[in-house]
Amino acid sequence: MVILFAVFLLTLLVLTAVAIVRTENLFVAVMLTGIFSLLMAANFFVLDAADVALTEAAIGAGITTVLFLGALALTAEHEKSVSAGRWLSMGVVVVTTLILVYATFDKPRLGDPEAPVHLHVAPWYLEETPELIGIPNVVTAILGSFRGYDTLGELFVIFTACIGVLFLLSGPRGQHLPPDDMALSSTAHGLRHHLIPKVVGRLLIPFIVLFGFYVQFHGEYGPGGGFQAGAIVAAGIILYALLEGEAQALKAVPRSVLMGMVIGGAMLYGAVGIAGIALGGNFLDYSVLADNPVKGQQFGILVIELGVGITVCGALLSIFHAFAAREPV
Amino acid sequence: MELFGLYNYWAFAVVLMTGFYAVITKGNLIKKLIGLSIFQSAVFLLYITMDKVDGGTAPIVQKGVTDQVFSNPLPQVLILTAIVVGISTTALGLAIVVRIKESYGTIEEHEIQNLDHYS
Amino acid sequence: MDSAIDVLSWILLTLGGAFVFVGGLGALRLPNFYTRMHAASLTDSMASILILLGIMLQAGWSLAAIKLLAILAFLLLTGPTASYALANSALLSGLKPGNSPADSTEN
Amino acid sequence: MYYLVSIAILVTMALALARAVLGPSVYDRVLAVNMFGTKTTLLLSVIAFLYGRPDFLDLALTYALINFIGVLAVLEFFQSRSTRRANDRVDGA
Repeated sequence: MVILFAVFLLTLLVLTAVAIVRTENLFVAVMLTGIFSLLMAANFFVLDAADVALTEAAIGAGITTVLFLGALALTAEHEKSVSAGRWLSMGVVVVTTLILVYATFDKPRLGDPEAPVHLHVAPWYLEETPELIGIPNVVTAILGSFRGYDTLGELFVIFTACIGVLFLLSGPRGQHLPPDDMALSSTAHGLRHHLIPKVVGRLLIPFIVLFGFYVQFHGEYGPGGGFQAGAIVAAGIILYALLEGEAQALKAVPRSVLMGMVIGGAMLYGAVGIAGIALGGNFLDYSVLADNPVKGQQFGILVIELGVGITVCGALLSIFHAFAAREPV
Repeated sequence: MELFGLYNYWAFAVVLMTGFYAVITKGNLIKKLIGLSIFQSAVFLLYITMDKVDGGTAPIVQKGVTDQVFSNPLPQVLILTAIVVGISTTALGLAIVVRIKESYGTIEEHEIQNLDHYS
Repeated sequence: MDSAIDVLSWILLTLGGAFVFVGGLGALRLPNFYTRMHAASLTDSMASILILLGIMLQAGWSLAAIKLLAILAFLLLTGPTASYALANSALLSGLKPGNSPADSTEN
Repeated sequence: MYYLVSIAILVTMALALARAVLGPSVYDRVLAVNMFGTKTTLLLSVIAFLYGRPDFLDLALTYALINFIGVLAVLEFFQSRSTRRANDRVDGA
């Protein structure tokens, strides 16, 4: 029965994707992207991936929309239609789709316990996690410990992307000098004149940040962890920036603090790895961090999740500020 | 039920190719980026489809419950990080588009090419 | 006693489902933006209350019930606020509430 | 009975999606996205109980808290767009 729900949700997903591509109004496309993200999260949840659904919820619901709208405000809202080569590419796409669908007939059906993917390392992870690491959430255990190198790499990709955005957007503008009177800047005001959203939003911000911390530190027992928590806390502070104006939010969390967060979180992760070497283990081997290997693993995961959370939060906020502070041409 | 056993993969194929269509035919750079993120989401869907096990539940051990079947945690770890990396790289793409708009005054691919050609 | 709670939650859930559906129908079928918003926002609040109360009765006294209460509280705070913000911004941008069925102001 | 509610929510999601695709004004689309968010919150709560894992209510809680930000961002976007246009008009005169 739940499989039928999944089929329905997937059909809606396909329709939404087609609608996004068909519309020529970019604002509408961004709105439909919001719906697309909600559908993806529901699909992930139906397919038993609670952690992934939580990540999609934390990122897709607020931050994606805010970033795309920020970029639209700086560029254009309508696209010009180009018809050259449309039929050729339509043909290519249809043929490739048919080939892909033909290829799926060799795939194991959904939920087949004998599928090759379930026979390799996954059973080992599921069996050994309670003994070696002793935390209930196997996803967090793999993310933090078994595949800690991967996560370190991903963290540095986020770090690099953040540095790239700052390089591109905080330099001087090509043609004009920035206007002197920042009072004209529309983003500086925020929504200060809308009383009701302001009151309700202010009430919500502490709860969002608190919930972010809950997700951060409860990530070993339930769905959650550093990636989700960083995104949720960043969303809370972005809400503050929307309500009070971007300048006010920078006063609360200045740029230097954001940069410190981006660097410090990644350094914290790396430092845990180095500490492992210093205490006689391998890089990112947490077993040596405490007397008891299991305790050491738990401590290591706690610290690296904190590092991930700090970096993700700082990076997303820096990116948001880079877009919001840019004056449109 | 057997009939729908491969439905997820078909949806994956269609969504993937919808995103691909936007990337190759649309001239607008932001639309290309939206198409790219649709393409990316389709890949996420493929990975998460593979983690499902019949009668399984999310891989979080519940206290006092034994004999649980868990879905495969490994694709979940990969996709969980990929989602956050995806939004950062999309932001990087958007930043490049904003800079292109500032120096060319347009974000349409053929107009940019014309400007490059005649200058 | 248990069966009484079951019946009550069943009634609440069914009513909630009905409200959800009516709201969706209204949002699709009504003639202009403000009437559609009226249908969507009112039923959103009512259906959230009914469905979440219905699940809460099933959950009993547990952490889940408190989480459901929190979800309900946040939905009731944000839903009407979002509706207000949206209607306000539509009105300020010049979308007049009228009964003309064809307000195709694509802006 | 969870199934009944889930089906009602799913059908409404389809109706909201139709409204988002049809428009006609941008505000209709924003309304549809907001409606879709509320429906997703409810659906996730119901499915958490359907699966018998009420600890997954965190997900619905995330949406209940964060979905609001999207609508406010849209409002801010419209507001800054109208001031931008007003500035343009002053500059052009």
